[in-house]
Amino acid sequence: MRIGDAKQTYLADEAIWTSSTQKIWFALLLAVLLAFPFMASSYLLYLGCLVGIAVISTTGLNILTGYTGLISLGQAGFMGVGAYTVAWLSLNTGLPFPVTLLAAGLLAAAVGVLVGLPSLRVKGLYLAIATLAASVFLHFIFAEWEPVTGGMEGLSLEPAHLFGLEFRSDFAMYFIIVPLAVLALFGAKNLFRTRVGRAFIAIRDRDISAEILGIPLLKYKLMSFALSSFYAGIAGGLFAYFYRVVTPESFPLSMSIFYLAAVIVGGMGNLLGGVLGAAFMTLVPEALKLLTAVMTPIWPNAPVFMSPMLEIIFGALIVGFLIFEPHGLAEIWRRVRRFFHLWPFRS
Amino acid sequence: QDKDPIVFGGSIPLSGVFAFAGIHLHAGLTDYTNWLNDQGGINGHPVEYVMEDTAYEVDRSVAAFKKISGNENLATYYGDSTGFMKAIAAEVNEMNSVLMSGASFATALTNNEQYPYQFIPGPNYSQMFGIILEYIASQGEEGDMPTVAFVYSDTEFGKDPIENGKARAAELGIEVVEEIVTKPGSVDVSAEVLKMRRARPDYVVFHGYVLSPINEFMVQMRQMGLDTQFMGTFWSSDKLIIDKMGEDADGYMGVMPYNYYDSEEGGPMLDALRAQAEKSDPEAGYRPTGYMQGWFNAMVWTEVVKRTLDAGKELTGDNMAEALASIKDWDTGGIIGIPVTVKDMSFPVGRIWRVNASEGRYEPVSDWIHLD
Amino acid sequence: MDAVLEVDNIEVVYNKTVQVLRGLSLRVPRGAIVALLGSNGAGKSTTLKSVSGLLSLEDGEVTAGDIRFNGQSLKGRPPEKMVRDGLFHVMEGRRVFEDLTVEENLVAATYALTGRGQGVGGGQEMVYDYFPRLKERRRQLAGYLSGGEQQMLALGRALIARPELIMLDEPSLGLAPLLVEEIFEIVARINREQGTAILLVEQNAAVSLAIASYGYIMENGKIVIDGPADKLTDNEDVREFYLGVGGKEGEARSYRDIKHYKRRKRWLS
Amino acid sequence: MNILEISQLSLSFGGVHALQDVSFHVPKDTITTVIGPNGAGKTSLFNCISGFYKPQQGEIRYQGAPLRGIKPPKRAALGLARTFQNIALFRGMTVLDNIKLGAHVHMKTGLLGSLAYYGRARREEMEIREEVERRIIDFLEIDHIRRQPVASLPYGLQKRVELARALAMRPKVLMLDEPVAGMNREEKEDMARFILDIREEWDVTVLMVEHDMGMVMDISDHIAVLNFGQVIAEGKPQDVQQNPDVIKAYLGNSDIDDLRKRLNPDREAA
Amino acid sequence: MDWLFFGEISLAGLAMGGLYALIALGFVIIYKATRVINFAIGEIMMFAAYLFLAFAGGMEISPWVAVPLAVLGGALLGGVIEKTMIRPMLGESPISVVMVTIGIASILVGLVELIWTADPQLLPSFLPREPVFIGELYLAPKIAYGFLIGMAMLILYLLYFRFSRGGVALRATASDQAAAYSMGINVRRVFNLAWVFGSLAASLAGILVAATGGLSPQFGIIGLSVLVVVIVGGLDSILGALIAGVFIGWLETVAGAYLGGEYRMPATFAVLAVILVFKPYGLFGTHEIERV
Ligand SMILES: Nc1ncnc2c1ncn2[C@@H]1O[C@H](COP(=O)(O)OP(=O)(O)OP(=O)(O)O)[C@@H](O)[C@H]1O
Ligand SMILES: Nc1ncnc2c1ncn2[C@@H]1O[C@H](COP(=O)(O)OP(=O)(O)OP(=O)(O)O)[C@@H](O)[C@H]1O
Ligand SMILES: [Mg+2]
Ligand SMILES: [Mg+2]
Repeated sequence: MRIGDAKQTYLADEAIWTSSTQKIWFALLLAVLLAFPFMASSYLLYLGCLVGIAVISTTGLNILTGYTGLISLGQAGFMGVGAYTVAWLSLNTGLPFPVTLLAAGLLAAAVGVLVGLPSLRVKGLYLAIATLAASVFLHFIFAEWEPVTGGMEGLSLEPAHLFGLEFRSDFAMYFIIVPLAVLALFGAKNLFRTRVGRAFIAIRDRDISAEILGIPLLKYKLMSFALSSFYAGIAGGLFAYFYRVVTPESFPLSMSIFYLAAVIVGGMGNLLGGVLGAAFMTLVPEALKLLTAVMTPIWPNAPVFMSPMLEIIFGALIVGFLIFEPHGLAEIWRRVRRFFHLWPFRS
Repeated sequence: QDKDPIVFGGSIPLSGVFAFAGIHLHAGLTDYTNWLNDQGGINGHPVEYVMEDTAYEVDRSVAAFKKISGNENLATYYGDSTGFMKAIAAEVNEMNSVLMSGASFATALTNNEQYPYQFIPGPNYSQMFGIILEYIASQGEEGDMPTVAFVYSDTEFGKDPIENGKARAAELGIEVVEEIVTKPGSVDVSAEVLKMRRARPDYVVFHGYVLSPINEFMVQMRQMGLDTQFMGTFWSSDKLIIDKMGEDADGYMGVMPYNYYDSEEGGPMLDALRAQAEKSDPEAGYRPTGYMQGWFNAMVWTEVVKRTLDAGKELTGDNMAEALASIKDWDTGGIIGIPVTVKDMSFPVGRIWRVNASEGRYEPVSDWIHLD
Repeated sequence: MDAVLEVDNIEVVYNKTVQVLRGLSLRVPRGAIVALLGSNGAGKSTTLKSVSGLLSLEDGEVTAGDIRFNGQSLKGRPPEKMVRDGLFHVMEGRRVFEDLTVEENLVAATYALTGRGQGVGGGQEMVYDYFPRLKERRRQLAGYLSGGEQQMLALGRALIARPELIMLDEPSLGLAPLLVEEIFEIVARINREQGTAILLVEQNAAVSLAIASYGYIMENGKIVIDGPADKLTDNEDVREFYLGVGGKEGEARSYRDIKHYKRRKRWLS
Repeated sequence: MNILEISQLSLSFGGVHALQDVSFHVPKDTITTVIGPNGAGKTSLFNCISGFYKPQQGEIRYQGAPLRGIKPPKRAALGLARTFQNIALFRGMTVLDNIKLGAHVHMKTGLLGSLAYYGRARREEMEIREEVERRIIDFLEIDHIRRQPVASLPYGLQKRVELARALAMRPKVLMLDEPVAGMNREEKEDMARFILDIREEWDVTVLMVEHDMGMVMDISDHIAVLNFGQVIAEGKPQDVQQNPDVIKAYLGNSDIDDLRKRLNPDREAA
Repeated sequence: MDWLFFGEISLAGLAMGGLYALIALGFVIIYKATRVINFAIGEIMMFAAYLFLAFAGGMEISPWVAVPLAVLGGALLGGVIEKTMIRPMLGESPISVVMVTIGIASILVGLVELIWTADPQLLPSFLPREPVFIGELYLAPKIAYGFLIGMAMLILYLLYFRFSRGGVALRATASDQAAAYSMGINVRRVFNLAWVFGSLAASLAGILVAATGGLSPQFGIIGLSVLVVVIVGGLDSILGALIAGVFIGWLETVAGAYLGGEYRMPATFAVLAVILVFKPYGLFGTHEIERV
């Protein structure tokens, strides 16, 4: 049971954490994130990094789709732009990773703006398919522009480096990826307690009224596209450093669907939802494999039988969650929390 | 047995686009491991085979590798795709403790500088094209060479050998009269067939497919009255083609480095394989080429590990790569019909087989071809 | 008198958490016009939705009590079935099909006649008779109609369905005074000519009490006062809070000199 | 002085003439009301002023300068604020955020500032918060709901939040489209009081569309009547109320006793 | 320029386009009633094709019985999916429902792998194998007959929705479910029928496409490439599906033949982009009402 705190100033009232309980929880979370790589197996570490990358990209897509209401199936394409930028720069210039990542974000943002241009007229699912078109073009460019992208072969790159330090292992990459993910979340959180974020939500809820109330639609839609693709570009750049190889097939359409699913299953227009969704989509297939591992000793043929089963279960989980709670995991989380807040006094 | 086990790992595509092969790869690897343990393992070390399903997705394959290599003391590993082999290369190179091979015959993997610890359990795709083209050349004569068309899928897999293949064709004086790229899998190819109708190649080489659209090309081109000879590379030369196409498959040719399960060839290892397959699943009958590939993979691993241990060395990546490179005129006990020698981390050997539809199987039409 | 609709002590909860109706009862005699008044958020629309079964679409649930239409309990009956049985709900906020033309909106309403063995023809002409303006706009998308025109269309759809009971949720919302009169006259006419009973939810208390024979006033999910329309019109609280007639003199209060404090309602004390 | 001058405005959609040659003025610091039958073009007129509809002909002058060519957001920045006939609140936001959104045009923070929430961005947010709290939330008596999502509010309060949002736009002309539709007498009285107070305390001209004649006649200084897209009368409330054209097209006889007789002949007879 | 070749290519493209149109019809019918793009259409097609395989291949039922049986099976599947997984989502935002269809796609793929294994398959041939000549132009028999069957079905649908109340009920439901209920429209039934008839069209298309292109658990991807068609035609227009289907089929084939297979997708998506700039709701799609 928590008791509300009285606020002295508006600043305190608008802070991200409005109670000391929340601050303690957050500090604890940071501590866990920090300790994690020292305790986790290489596999868990790898998954941690993957989730981190997914969180960045999902948060980006959430800004665009969840908060601004512009459904996009182009996220994988934008990530590809980021990944190729990093790969090309690190091969051809040897710049350190902060520079290459920034460049990846910016180039992806520029492409995002280009793709967003029709969004003033094209809406809803039509827009979603238009962004799908963008990702088809991007894939085409990745595959065919050989001198720059290495064609179907793709590009292999050196590990990320800074001040002579090389980030070769997953352990090292973790310390790039996770801080960036946290930063990305903070940025988004700030965004939605200020002017620009409110404008995004307004456009999502009622675009025409928003315009009459003083929000230039095209400018803000493009801004949302830019920011979202910036996040995607960073995530793509990290992806490149993480796997150290980039090919056109690294960014298939199914990846865009993956991120859209993460946003929706997590809870559209909810940052925590994005995090939960990214973790869910990344980890559940892995977790399901534990089932197979449990069964194999008893039944050697289990892997063959179980893999279609896992596909069925995974699909059923998505369907089931959405039927049970169409507003996503974030809403389920909120319910759980409310339960504990009221806990001793629940009837 | 109290010696430490030797661990074979694998990222195996039991679901997804490549599942049709993955299931048999898995069976081949499993059966070989069981057989080997029945023989007493490797120098008394038992062998364990640890795998995970990947759905043929690179990130899941990588996850499986991290998980397995984290939990086990891995010696060798089976990778399910070219993408995975490339993605994991940096890590494998740094680990210097695992030797890797797998389902990919990608040409790039024979680049020893970039992929020092990865090998190909057969010829790479370019070498397969080489073998096919050599066969085609042998059917013509100076100045009157047959013409050929390449049909391949718009994927990394599909495009892999095309440049090299064209270069090799030019060397042999074979004209490539048409080149067709399609999406993989279920597509309508009527328009492409129309192009073939004009190009009139003597040979069509398919690459990057399993079944469709090979059947459509063959049926439609024959309907048009063309008497083209159709050929394909490893993954396009399974018995599946006969099972699914029936009579229409007659005369189709494939390049295959291993003997087919139901071929008339024999040999101690091939017999052992058949016996083990029969034992593990009496119902299954014929075992596809994926099974042979899995089995052969594990055979090579065993040979490499054994050579390394015999030399009194640790199972590091470098030592195992060295042991692999030392394989020369190796008798595979009938899996491959002639003694084989490793070159650039691959086994550049193969044979052309032809479908006899009424018998329902492939029959050899060439000698074993060992590229040098 | 025989009642076409009886609502007995119902309770309604939204989202399994918010209770909106707390033991509400009312009845609509056959062929009568009954008004249901109440402040915003009192639960008037919720009452209608519980009757027509549309509540379930909004995650609401009738947790107690019973509703009977023509003597039969409506529990578990799907909403479209009730419409076909003659219970038509004209929803708050008009709810015309915006992407359909006026004419297609009327066609959609003919589904209410399913299974009644009546032809579907003729209805449209009747609607155009009542609302000539709709005829001019028959091929226009309903989404582009003005607010008033949309309200006419919503009523027109009810006419097509030839129901036994129409539940009207704020039909005068956003209508010009002349049109309010017109529409209420039409409502009265439908009631008279076709014997259709009408349950009328309204903010415009003056007109509704003028047309209705009986009235209920609800606050906070229950009926606080009810009676024949004339009686209600004379009730002091009703006069003050619903009719805007101040003091004993019966003079209409001016909006210019509204007191900045408010008198407590008697029924709340 | 007239803050808005509308001259010979025409607007049509396909064959529908929403506005035809409409001309009238809105004197500064008045409450001016536009009335007229449904579909007369009142909302369309607002939309023309807001810039959402582009009239085919005619001109709107605001503070002496023509508005043509100015995009809607810019018009909002110039002080043309409004509410909407069908409540257009942003359902995904709290009451407070909805109101703050109204102040959008008066803030400057860009994307980077927003992401960082530091320095000017934060200062600006605080200033707006303070202004909203002091001048609007207290004034409209909505402090108890500021943290609630608007979707869960009763209708009357939603209308009040819309008004609050319009006030946050620091309007010079406040356009209210049917501010008391769907309200009961009590709530209407509250709203009327707010409108009167706003005019007095905020130095704002109110331009209103409303069908509730009781309120319109009581609080308006100036009334224009539209019918079929044309102005059929203009003037003081009493004058308009007497105008036979207006009665015929719009008001009806509005005698409740007479109406009662017509609606309920049986009961009257009994 | 070789006009004969161009003619033949075009003809092949148009015929393939007919099948695209039929798939697009599956999307359109469901979208019309529910405002949801059904991402599982491809998988429903696949399922029906496997059913046909089981009937005609496995049980050796005559293809002329097996086709209708499999098509009905696919339609039934659509109905069951609607009833169990879509109906509980009534009233939720379309995008959540779209996500549910993506989950359904995954379930169907798993089911197919479980029942029929992951091996690629060919359908028993049931269409005449003699080449079809139109004048001098050669046309592969499978696509020629596929085209005819597909068109017949499309025109049937088109006529039904032109001349019956059904279309109105569908659109009314899509526009406002609660209001549709209050008109006496059985919204659940409309949803169900939309899924049944959408799946019916898709199933027929699935069998016809699989008959030319082969079948595997990845078959469903074709559904995604047909999205271009529905967007160009307009998500809720049957006529649009027909015209855009034929057009995109033609364009894709011609681009593939003259530029190379890797240009098929970019070419159609380029056309999509251009069309959306000028017609944001496709060629025949309903414009969203924009008012305040
Ligand atoms: N779908 C819903 N979910 C949760 N609460 C709801 C829902 N619909 C209505 N409510 C709440 O129920 C209460 C009664 O609402 P209702 O719409 O029935 O009132 P009303 O009397 O019709 O008011 P109005 O005059 O504004 O139409 C309100 O407090 C409202 O917030
Ligand atoms: N975007 C549009 N497209 C087509 N017709 C329109 C559009 N907007 C308005 N109209 C038409 O213009 C006319 C005027 O509409 P408007 O909404 O301005 O009326 P109004 O005076 O506000 O009516 P009400 O009092 O009912 O709100 C109506 O006939 C309406 O159908
Ligand atoms: Mg209500
Ligand atoms: Mg209006």
